[in-house]
Amino acid sequence: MKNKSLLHRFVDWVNGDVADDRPGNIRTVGSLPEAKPPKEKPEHTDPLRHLNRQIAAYRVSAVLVCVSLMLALTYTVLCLPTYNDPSAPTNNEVSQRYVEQGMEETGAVNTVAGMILDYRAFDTFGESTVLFTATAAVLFITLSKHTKEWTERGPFADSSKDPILQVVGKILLPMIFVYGIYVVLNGHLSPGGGFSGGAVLGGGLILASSMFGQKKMVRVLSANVTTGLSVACLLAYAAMKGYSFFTGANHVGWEIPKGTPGDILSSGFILPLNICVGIIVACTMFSFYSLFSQVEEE
Amino acid sequence: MLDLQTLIDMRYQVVAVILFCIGFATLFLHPNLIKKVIGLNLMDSAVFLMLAAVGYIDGGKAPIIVDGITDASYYINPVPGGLVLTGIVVAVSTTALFLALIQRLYYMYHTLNLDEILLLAKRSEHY
Amino acid sequence: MPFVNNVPFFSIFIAMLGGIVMPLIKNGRIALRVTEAAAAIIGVLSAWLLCAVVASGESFTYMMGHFPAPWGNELRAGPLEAMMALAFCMIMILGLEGGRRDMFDDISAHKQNSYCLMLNLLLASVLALVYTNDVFTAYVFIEINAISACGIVMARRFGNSLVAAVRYLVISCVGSGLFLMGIVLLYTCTGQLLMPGMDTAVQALAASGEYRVPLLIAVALVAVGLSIKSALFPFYGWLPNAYASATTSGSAVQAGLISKGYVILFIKLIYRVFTLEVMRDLHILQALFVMGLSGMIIASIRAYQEQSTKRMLGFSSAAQIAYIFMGIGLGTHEGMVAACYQILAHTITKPLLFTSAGMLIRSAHGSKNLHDLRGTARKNPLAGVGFTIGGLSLCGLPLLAGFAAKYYLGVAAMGDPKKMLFALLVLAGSSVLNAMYYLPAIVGIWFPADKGAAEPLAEEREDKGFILSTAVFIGLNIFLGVAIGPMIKLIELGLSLL
Amino acid sequence: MIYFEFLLLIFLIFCAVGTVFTRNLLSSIIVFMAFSAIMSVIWLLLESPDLAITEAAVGAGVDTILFLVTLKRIHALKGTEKDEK
Repeated sequence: MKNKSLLHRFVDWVNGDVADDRPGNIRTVGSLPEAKPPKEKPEHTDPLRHLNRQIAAYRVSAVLVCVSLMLALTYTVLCLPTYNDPSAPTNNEVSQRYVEQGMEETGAVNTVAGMILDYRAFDTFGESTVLFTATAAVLFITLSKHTKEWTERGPFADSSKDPILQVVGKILLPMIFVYGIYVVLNGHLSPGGGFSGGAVLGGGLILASSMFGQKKMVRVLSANVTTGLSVACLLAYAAMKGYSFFTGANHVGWEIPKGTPGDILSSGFILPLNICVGIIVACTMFSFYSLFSQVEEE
Repeated sequence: MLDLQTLIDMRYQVVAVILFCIGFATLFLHPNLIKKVIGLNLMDSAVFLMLAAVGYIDGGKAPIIVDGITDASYYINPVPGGLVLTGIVVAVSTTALFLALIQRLYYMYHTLNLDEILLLAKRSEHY
Repeated sequence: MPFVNNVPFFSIFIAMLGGIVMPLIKNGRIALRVTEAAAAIIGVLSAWLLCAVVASGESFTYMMGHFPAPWGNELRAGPLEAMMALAFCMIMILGLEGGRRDMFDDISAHKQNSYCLMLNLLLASVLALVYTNDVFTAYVFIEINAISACGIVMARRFGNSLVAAVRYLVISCVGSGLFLMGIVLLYTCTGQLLMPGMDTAVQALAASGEYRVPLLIAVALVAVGLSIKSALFPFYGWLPNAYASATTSGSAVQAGLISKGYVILFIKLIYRVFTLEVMRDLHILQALFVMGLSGMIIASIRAYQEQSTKRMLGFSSAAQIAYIFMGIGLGTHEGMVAACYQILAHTITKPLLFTSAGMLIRSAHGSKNLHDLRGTARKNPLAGVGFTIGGLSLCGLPLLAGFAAKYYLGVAAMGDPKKMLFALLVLAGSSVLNAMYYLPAIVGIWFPADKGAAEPLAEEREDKGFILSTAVFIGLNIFLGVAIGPMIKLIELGLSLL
Repeated sequence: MIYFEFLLLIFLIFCAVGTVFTRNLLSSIIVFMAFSAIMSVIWLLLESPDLAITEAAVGAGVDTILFLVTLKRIHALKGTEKDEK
């Protein structure tokens, strides 16, 4: 082999003809499998042992990381501005303006609603998109050709025979829906808003689904309907917020009338936005549930 | 500085840190996937608790303007509340995705133990 | 305000709307066309924005709504942001075109629109990370990014891709949890969420020494969270499987977009909030430097030992990301410029490698193993050329993008006498390792194992999208390798205007 | 009032530890639900009624249901359900 030219030796190396017994040094492009029969067996078991070792190392390092993180964070927390301190850095001009001028600038009595749907509305748009993305991803995992049959025949298909569920459900269901709708519609006046109310409504839909069974529920709210509703509401959200971002940034004017703070029809876009968000959240929660109970067995 | 009074004053933050570390360790260390999801939720709740405790001022009211009083010192800080609201929704989406993945994985490997799943996946790669 | 300033807002919104309407489009081919059209529109807009900001020589902030900095959300754009947005859109289109055939084969028909939805939202989230001026917005979009990336990883729904997806999800939840904790601590000590207000507060805290420990921990948590997300050395375990189990276009888009978005956010945070001095003072840059150096070597060694083509490329990506963090860790302005150049170089090189490898794997009848790829370049010469150019670029052949990036990293390392020796040694060692796994692979794909048999040439009909994308990728690679001077000037301008 | 706060916080930690260390997944999830319920009372104490509503509906409601459905799907496959009957 010594008298070969450099190029030839390189070609040999690529072809795996060079004798190289060091473990782990298997250049796969070159190493023709039949050239090294004795290596076949350890090659199959090695990765597993390697993985086991990797898992053990991961354990040990993770314990160390957790302990040090805990110590560091506890120490950090004790150095932070004290709890309940009115002069802490967070109580600055930002929160002051939200509280003091929030009502006239956004028209919302509930400052938190004014903040998340007007001052920092882009975050909230992102958040609704997170929900939408998660639904799409869950749909992605669970969707298959058998989904429809499964809804018809699966363990959640028929209405429950449980008398407790039926009786309690019949009492609770109207109350839950009324409460959820109230929370959504009064988001700018009282605690709550699209997210809270939507979650309540979603919980109500789930209860209804377990009472009446999925076969009936799907006739009203199939996956297509929930997706369509979410898409429509997100588009409406995007249109409204896009309008207000565009006009705000370009200083065009064309403001939306704010109405009298405290009235149900006030505070510009916040009421429709809350309704949109509420529908998105309710649809998402319900479709999580119905998709989860649809995953078919293979 | 590590006296009882500080610990009492900072009770929310200290509890939040403890919860954060419990959640973090569970997410990192527990081989069971369902426990990992619970750990994730604990971790997120801890961060939210910490955030909300930052905005609280003793005697402050919930930031809903009543009777036209618009004095900032009368209410608590509204910013953390809004952020936590966003965070909760993000956490529930991640949880749902995680659980859907777990169901799929269970149908494939018939176990919830991530280490076993990794071993099985590795094996199927090699044979 | 000139109308061009609306471009960042339009870019993010077009990408998001593209994602939102996807469920309404049932046909995968139309969905793909819409995705590409959205990316193309954003690309054109970004190019326009780039010209405008370079001409005006200043960056600008864009109010998202009616309220200015400390109260409302804001976007901010300058030359660097516009350039990155342009690069990302190009990678998106080219990666999708290059991997189109694999996409239609790998993903079942009724899921192709969901796959495109994930791609659109991924692009939107990366754009938002690039443009945002608000750390909490960054957190929300990091989550969108994680979920949609997870969707892309599991698109093929084999056992292994689900395992890869769940691992990716666990790791990215850890990363975003730490990042969130970091910004909560930062908010606690500064009371600000927007970068402009936060930076003055951080400077004041650093100068007065008040809350030093919380500041240190907060910056460290943000740094660790973002480096977990972008797969820096000790945290790169998820990356090879995630890249390997996605379909070709998914791997290409992931390699080009995901980790780069986080790195750019990190660079923005360093420049706009923490500043290099504070970071150096808190010893975080040094830690990043060490992690970068170890990653350059160890990830390369893992790539060298790897048998599967796509996993090898994944480990190689981890090594290239370590290069970027090494550049950041130098802690000098030159280091940052070099890191940005490395981002651009890797962003255009790795998708080329992935799409070419995807084509070669097709020629090898779907075998992922490296030694089954022998001679496949003869069957599909263009893919072979693409793989060769990409591999040589990462090995550091002059006139290609990878060489320019490495050269600038070396030059930047010279600026710091203490770190120079380590940086140069590791750079050389890592380049040798790169050559050790790319060169045999390149030689292997051109020479069949049984030397005599001439394989019949391409049996498939020509894939115009692949030809186009490979040609553009190669052109870009050579452009970045040749037009070093102007690009460096552009990056310097961008960094100074961050 | 501060004693009530302490009670809740200690309970919170107990629930967190319990939910992690319980071997039975079903009980673990029920304990997690209790955790969320306590959390929503704490939100009320911190004067954040918005969060209290959301946490009660999402944490104690929808999250728990999702966990339980997942468990049901998994147990259904194992056949433990039949054993119980």
